[in-house]
Amino acid sequence: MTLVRISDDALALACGADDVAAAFVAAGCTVERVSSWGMHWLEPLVEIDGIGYGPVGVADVGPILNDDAQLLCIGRIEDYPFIAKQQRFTFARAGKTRPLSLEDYAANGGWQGLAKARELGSVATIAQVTESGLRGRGGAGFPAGIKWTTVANAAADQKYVVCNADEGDSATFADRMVMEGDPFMLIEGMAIAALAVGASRGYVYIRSEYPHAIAKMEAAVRASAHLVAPFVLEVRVGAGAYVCGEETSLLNSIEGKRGEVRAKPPLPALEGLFGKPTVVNNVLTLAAVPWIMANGAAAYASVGFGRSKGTMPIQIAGNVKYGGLFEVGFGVTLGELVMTVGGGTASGRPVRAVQVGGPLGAYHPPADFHLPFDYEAFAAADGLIGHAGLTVFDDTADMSSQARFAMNFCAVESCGKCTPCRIGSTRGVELIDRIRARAGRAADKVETLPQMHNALKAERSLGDEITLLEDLCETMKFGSLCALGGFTPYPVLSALRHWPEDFGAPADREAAE
Amino acid sequence: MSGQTVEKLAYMANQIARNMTFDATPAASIAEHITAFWTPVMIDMLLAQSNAGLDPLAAEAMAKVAAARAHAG
Amino acid sequence: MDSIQQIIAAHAGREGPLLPILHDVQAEFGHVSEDAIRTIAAALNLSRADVHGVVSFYHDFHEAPEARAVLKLCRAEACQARGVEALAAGLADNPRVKVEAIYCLGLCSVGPNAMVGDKVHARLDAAKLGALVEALA
Amino acid sequence: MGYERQADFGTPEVRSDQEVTCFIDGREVSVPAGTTVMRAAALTGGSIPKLCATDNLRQFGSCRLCLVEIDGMRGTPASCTTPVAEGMKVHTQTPRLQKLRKGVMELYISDHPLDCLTCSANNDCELQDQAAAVGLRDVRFGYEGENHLGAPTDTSNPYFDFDPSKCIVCSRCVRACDEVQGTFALTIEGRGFGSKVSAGLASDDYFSSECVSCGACVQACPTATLQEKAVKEIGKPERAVVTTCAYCGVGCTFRAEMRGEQLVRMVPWKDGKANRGHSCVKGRFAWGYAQHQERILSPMIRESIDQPWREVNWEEALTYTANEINRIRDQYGRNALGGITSSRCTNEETFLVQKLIRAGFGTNNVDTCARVCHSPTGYGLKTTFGTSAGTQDFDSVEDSDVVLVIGANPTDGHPVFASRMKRRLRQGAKLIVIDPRRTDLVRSPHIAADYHLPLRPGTNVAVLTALAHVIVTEGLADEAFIRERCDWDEYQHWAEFVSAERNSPEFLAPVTGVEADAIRGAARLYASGGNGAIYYGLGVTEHSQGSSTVMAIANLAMATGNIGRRGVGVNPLRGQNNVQGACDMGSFPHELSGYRHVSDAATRALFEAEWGVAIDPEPGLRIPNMLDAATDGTFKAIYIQGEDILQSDPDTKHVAAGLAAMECVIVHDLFLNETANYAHVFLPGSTFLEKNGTFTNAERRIQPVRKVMEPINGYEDWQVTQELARAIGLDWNYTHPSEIMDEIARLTPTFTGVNYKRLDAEGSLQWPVNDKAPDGSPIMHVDGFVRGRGKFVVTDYVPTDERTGPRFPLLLTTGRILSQYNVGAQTRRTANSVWHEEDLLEIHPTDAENRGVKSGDWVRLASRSGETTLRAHVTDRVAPGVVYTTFHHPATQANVVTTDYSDWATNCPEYKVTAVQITPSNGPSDWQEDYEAQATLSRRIEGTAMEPAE
Repeated sequence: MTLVRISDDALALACGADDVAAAFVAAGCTVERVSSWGMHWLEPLVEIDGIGYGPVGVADVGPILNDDAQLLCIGRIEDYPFIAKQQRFTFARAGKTRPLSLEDYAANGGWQGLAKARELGSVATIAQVTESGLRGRGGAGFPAGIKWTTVANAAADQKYVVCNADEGDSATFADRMVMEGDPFMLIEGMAIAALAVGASRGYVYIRSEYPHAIAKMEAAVRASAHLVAPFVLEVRVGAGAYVCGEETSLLNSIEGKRGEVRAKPPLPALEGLFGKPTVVNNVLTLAAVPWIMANGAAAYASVGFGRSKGTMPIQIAGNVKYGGLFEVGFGVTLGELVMTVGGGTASGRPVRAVQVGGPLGAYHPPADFHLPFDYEAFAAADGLIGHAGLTVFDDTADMSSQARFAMNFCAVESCGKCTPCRIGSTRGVELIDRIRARAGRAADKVETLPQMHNALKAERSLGDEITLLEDLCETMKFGSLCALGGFTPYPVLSALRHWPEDFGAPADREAAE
Repeated sequence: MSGQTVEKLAYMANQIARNMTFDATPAASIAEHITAFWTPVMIDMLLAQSNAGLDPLAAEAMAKVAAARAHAG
Repeated sequence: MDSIQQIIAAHAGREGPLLPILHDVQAEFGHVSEDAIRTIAAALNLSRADVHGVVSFYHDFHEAPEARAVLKLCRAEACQARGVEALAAGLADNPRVKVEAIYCLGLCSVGPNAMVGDKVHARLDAAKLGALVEALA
Repeated sequence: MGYERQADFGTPEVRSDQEVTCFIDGREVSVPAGTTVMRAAALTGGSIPKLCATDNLRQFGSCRLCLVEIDGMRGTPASCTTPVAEGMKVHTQTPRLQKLRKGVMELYISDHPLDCLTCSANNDCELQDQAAAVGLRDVRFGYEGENHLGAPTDTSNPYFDFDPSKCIVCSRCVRACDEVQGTFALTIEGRGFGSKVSAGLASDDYFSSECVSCGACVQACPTATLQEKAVKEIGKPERAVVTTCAYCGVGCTFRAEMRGEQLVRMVPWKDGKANRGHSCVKGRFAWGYAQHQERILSPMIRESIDQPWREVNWEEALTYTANEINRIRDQYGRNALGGITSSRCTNEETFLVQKLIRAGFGTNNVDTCARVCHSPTGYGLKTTFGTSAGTQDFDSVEDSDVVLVIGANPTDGHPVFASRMKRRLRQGAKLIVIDPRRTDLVRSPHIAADYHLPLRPGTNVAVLTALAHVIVTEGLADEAFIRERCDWDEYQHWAEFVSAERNSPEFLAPVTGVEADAIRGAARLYASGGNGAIYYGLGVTEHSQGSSTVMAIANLAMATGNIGRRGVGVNPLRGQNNVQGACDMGSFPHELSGYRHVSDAATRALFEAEWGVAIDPEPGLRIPNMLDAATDGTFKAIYIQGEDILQSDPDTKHVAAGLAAMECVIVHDLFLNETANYAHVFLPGSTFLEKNGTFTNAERRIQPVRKVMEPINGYEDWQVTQELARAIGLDWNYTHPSEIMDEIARLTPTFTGVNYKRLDAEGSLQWPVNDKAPDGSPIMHVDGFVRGRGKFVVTDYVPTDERTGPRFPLLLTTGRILSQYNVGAQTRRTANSVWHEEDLLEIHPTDAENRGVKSGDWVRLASRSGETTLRAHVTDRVAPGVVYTTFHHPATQANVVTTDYSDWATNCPEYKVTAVQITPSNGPSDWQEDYEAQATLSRRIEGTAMEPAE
C-alpha cells in the first residue's frame, strides 16, 4: 500500500490538504499527516517515497498515483534547492514527523536536550545557553542566557517559564509552524528552561487566531506531561489583542487582567507572572534550546554573523513567488532572500518595498537589498529584524497608504495606557489622511474663533503637515511605553523617507516651502 | 428606692460573682470590684436588704464589702 | 445562569482563570452579558468593574450578542500585498454576514486569507470569497 | 495658611537601609535605594513634569511627560519608573526632552476642552500647570480630530461629578480606588483611543456602581474630570486649615478648604498619620450638617417639657440653668446632680465638663458615652495589660502577618483604617474574621478571609476560650514570652482552665455554632502565622460578657507573644472620634484623668490643689445608674454635652422614663436631638469646624482640631461650659483651649509632654508622652507591661440571660453602616441619606420565608422591651436565627427593642444580643406613633415656624 505524507498544518489545511488527503485514502493509500516543510507555494505538498508533488488538488490524486503528474513533481524534497540551501536546526524535523507522535519525536532526536540538561544541572545548562549566543527571537534580541541567569538567581517560592506564542506580526508564522508541526520541541525547550531557572510551572500563551496551534499544543502538553514532570505546563489562549505579544501585557493577560503594558522596571525576570520571577521567551527562542543542549553551544555559535549567533527561521511572505519558511544562519542578505530564495514577486512586477519585522518594522527599498540579516545591521539602517518576517510588495503599492495602515494598526491595537500611542496613533491616521489628500490644513472652526488668540490662523502647508508627522513619530518613538507605539514610526518614517513622492513630496513639499 | 432597683443591684452583684467565680480569690475580688465601681448609696441599698436574693458567692463578697465599710466608717 | 456557574466551576483552582472562563462563556452564549459579568465577578472575588474592564479590552469578547454569521478577513500587510484590499472593497454588503477585520492568521505566504469559526481559507479571490460569504448567509 | 496644593513627590516613599547618591541636573542627592529618579528630583526641589504620577500611588508610567535623559542610558526613560543608581547623572531639562514633552502635551490638548477660564479646576489643574510648564502654544493637529468632548457628565453621585470630556485617562482614579481604597469600583473600559474610565459595568453610573464615595478618585484626579460639586458651585478655595475629622475613631487629618467663611471641601491630608491621605464618605463629604437649617443657634429654656421652647439670650439661659442647678443641689443634695461628657467633643471640652461636675456640682456622677461602647475595653485592657487603650498605631498593620478581626466591621465602621488593613491583606497577610455576619471583610473584591467563624451572638468568650484551648493544648503558646513578661502562676492557672475538655472547640461547637475544625485552623494560624494582630469593635464590648471578651483577647495575645512590637497587639477600633480622649480625660465616675481611681488620695490631692475644692473619694453613678436613680426620684438634674442618650442608649422607654423624671435636663448640642424632647435647657453647640482643641483617636493619637470658621452659635463648646461654671460661681478664666491642655498635662502623668506648641510642630502625639517617652508611644508594652507583669484572667463563658424562646426565637444584633454615623444626627442631615434612607432589618432567607416576609416588606420587630416597625432586607449575610439592624434613624428607634442587660463589669449595654420576634406588619407601631406625636409637640419653639399652627 502506498504511504502518502501530507501536512496537517493550518496553512496546508487552508489550501485544501484535508480534501487531498481524503482523496488519497479513497484511492486506497495510507496517509500520514505530518508537519509542513515550509514551502508554502507548494501546499498542499504530497510526499511519496521522498518525492514531492505540489501544489496538489483533489483532481491531481489520480495522475500522481498513476505517475502522470510530472508538472507537479519537484523530485526529492530533501534535495530541492529551497530546502537544500537551508541550515535547519529548529526546523530539522519539519515535514518529516507526525506532530503529535511521541514516537516520531523521540526517534528523531527529541528529548536529548532535556536529558542533557538534567545531566548537567541548572548552572551548566544556563552556561550552555549563554555560550551559544542565543538571543531572544521575539524581536528585541536580548541574550537568553542573561535573562535565565537573572531568574535563576532570584529567590522566590515560585517561578514561571512563559512562552510568548502571541505571534501577531504579519508575515510571521514560524511560531505557528513550530507549535503545529513540532510541539514537543517547544515543550522540551520550556522544560529545559524550567529546570535551568528553577521554575515549577509554565504557560504557553497562544493567540486565539491560531486555533490549530492551540489544539496541537494542548494535545502535546497532555501527551508529554509525564515526560516533563514535575514541571507543569498549561496552554493559555489570547483574546484578540496584538499588544499581548508585548511580554508584560502578556503576563497581565494570563493573570486575567486587561492586557495593558507594565512599566519596566521591575523586569519580568524579577517580578513577572503573579509577581514572581519569570522567564518570558518567544517560541523560537525556546525551540532553539533543545538543539543547543543536544548539539552543544559551540555548534550553534559557529553559525551566524557578528553578534547574531545561530540560525534564524526567516519567513518570506506577501507578494512573493516562493513564500515560506527559510531557516538559515544570520548574515544572508535581504536581496538574496527576496529575489533568489523568494523568487521575486508573485505578480511578476518589480519589487517596490519589503517590510521586515512585521507591522512595526521598516519598509526597505531594493536599495537596501545588500543588508545582511543581522540585528545590528538592520538597526543601523533604521530598521529591525523583529521576528524575521518579510513582506514583499510590488510596484503597485502606495507607500503612504502603508504608512497610514501602520498608524491605524497602532490605533486599533493600542492598549491605551500611554499617551503617545493612545492619542498619537489616532492623530497620525488623521494626519496621514490629510497628507494623502495632498491638502495643507486651513485653520479649523476652533482655531478661527476670535477668542483663540494663540492659534495659528494661516493655513498649514503640506510641508508643515509632514514636519508634524515627523515630530509625532519622534514623540511616539521616544515617548511610548512599549514597542507598539515606539516602533510604529519605523514603517511610517521609512515609507516617508524612501518614497516621499507617495506623500506629495519632495515636489509639493518644496513648493509649499 | 423602689424594690425593683434593689433587685437590679442584686442581679448586678450576682452577675459579677458569676463572672469572677474562677478568680483565685473570688469573694475578695468581687468585693473589691463592687467597692471600686459602685456608689456608696448603691452599696448601702443592697446591704440594707437582707433577703435581696444574692447567690452565695455574691453574698460572701457583700459581707466583705460590709465589713470593710464598717471598718472604714 | 447555571451554565455559567458550571463554566466557572470547571476552571476552579486555576491560576488567573478569568480569560479561560470568558472564552468559554463567549463560546457558549455568543456574548458575555452583564449578568454573566456579575456572576463571574462574584465567583472570582473580583469587582464587576474588574471584569468589565477585561471584557471590554479584548476584541474576542462582546457584551452584546451578534446575530449575524461572522467572517474574519485578514487585512494585515502580507494579505494587502496580495490584494486583499481590492477584495474587501469588492465585497457586496450582505446583511446576514458580518465581515470583520482580523490582523494575521499566520498564512502570510498564501493570502488573501479568511477564517470562519476555526476554519481557515487561503488563496482567496473574489469568487472564492463571495462563495464563502454566500455559504454563511 | 494660604491655598496651595500639598507637595507631591510623584512616587511613594521607599523604605531601605541603603542610601544611593545620584546627580539631578548636577545637584547631588542621596535617597534610599529603590527611590525613583522622579522622587529624587522632587526632593532636590526640582519638578519634572508629570500627570499620571502621584506619591500615594505606585508608579505607572503612562503619561510620558516625565521623560529624562540619563548619562549612559539609551533613549529617554520615564523618571517615575526608573530607580536611581549610584552615581547616576540625570538631566531633566534638555531641548530634546522639551520637544518630546511638548509633543505629548500637544496630543493631550488635541482632545481636551479649551474653556479653562470657566472650568471648575481653573488654576487648580495639573494638566493646565503642565501645559504651562512645557510651553505649549499651538496644537498643530487642530481641534477637529476624533475626540471625547461630547461625552456626557455623570452627576449621579451626590457629592461629585464625573465629566469624561476632561479625562486624560491617567488611571489615577482607578488606581486610587484599587490601591488606596481597595474597592476596585472603577476600571478603564475599552482600549486605545477609546479607553475611558468606567464605574463598573457599561450600564452603571457612579451611584449604581460599587463605589463607596470615599473621594480617593476625586482627590487623585489631576483635572476637573472628577470634581466636587461644591467646588463647581462655590469656586476655588482661597485658604485651608488642617484639622481632624469628627466622625469615627480613626481620626483622619483633613484640610478644610475655605472660601471666606464658607467651607468648600474637605481634603485628606497626606501627612495625617492616622489616614495617610485617605478618607471616607463621611469625613470627606458629609460635613453639610454644620450649616444645616435645623441647627439651633439660640439658647432655649422651658419650665416643663410639655411647654414649647422659649428662645432666650445666653445670659438668661446660663442664669436660669445655674439657678436650677443650685436649687436642686440645695434641695436634693449634690448627688442628685450629674453630667455626661461627649466622645464627640474635644479633650479640652470633655475635661472641662467633668471638672464642672466634680468641682462645680460637687459629685462624681459623671459618665461618658464610652459607657455604652468601649467601657469594657477600659476595664479589660487595664486589668490585663495595665492601660485602658489599644497597643498599636495604625501603621503597625503594615507589619502584620495575621489579622484577626472580632466583633468589628471596619469597612463600614472604620473605613479608612479598613482600607489600610485591606492593602496589607492584598499583600498576603492572612485574615481571620469572628463575626455572626458575613461582613464585607469576609469576602469582597480581592479580599477573602482565611477563616470566618460565624458564631452565635453572645458566644464570643466561648469561641476565644476554644481558640486558647487549641493554642495551649497543641503547644502553640509562646512560653518564653510568657515567662519573661507575664505572671507564670497566673498563666498556669489560666492554661489549666482553658485546657479543660469543656473548653475544647468540639465541646463548645453546639454553643458557639462554629465548626471545631475552623476554630482549630484559626487558632493555629493566629498562633504560628507570624505577627498576629487583633482588631475588635463593639461586637466584643456590647455584651453581658464584654469585659470578659476583652480580657480573653488579651490572654490570647499574651499567650502567643503577640504584644510589644510592630505588627501585633490588641487594638480596639473606637466608635466615635474622641472615645479614647473622653475616657482619658476622667469622664468615668470612678476615675480622674489618666485612669486614676478617685479613691487614690495622692491623685485627689493633686486635683484638689489645682482646683481648690475637695473631691469625693467615692465613685459616682454610671449612666444606667443615673437613670435608675432618676426613676427612683433621687437624681434630678443632668448636663449632657453632645450626646443623644435617648436614641443611643438601650431600652428607650426606660431612658425616657428616667429623663422625664428629672427636673432639669440640660442638653448642649447642635440640634434638637431626641434627648432634647425631655430637656428644659438647650444650649446650642458648635461643630468641630468652629473650635480649637484636640481629639484622641483609637491609636492614642492626640491630634489638633483647629478652628476653620467662627462658631455660628457664638461660642465654642468649652466657652459655654466655662460660662456655665462661672454662672454657678466657679472662677474659671481660660482664654484658649491650650490652657486647658496645659492643665491636663500638669495633672496627668501620661500627658506630661503634651502641649499645643508641640502638636502644631509635630502634627500629633501618641500618649503616653512624658519623660519616659518624650516623643510619645506608637507601640505600648514594648519593654514590659504597663502594669508590670501581664495578667492572665480566667474568663469563664457565662451565657447571657437574654435567651431565645418560643415568643422571641430570633437573635437581634445591631451595628452601623458606612454612610451613616451613630444616631445619624450629622449624617442624616447630609446627602449621605441617599445611600441609607432608613434602618433596615437584615433577615436570612429561611427565617424570612417562614414568616412570609420579602425584601421591602414592613415587619414588626419585637422584644420583651418593646417593639418597632421597619422594612426587611432578606440576605444571607446573616445566619439563620440571627437578624440585624442599624440604629441610625429615630423613626425606627432600634433601641426600643434592646434590653437592660449589660456587661457584668462595666454595665456596657448588651446591644448585640436581643431575643426578638419578626412578624409582618402594616406600618409603624403604637409606640412609634406616640413617640412621633410627643416629639413633634416637644420640639415646638415659640414664635417660629417650628411651632405647629394648631
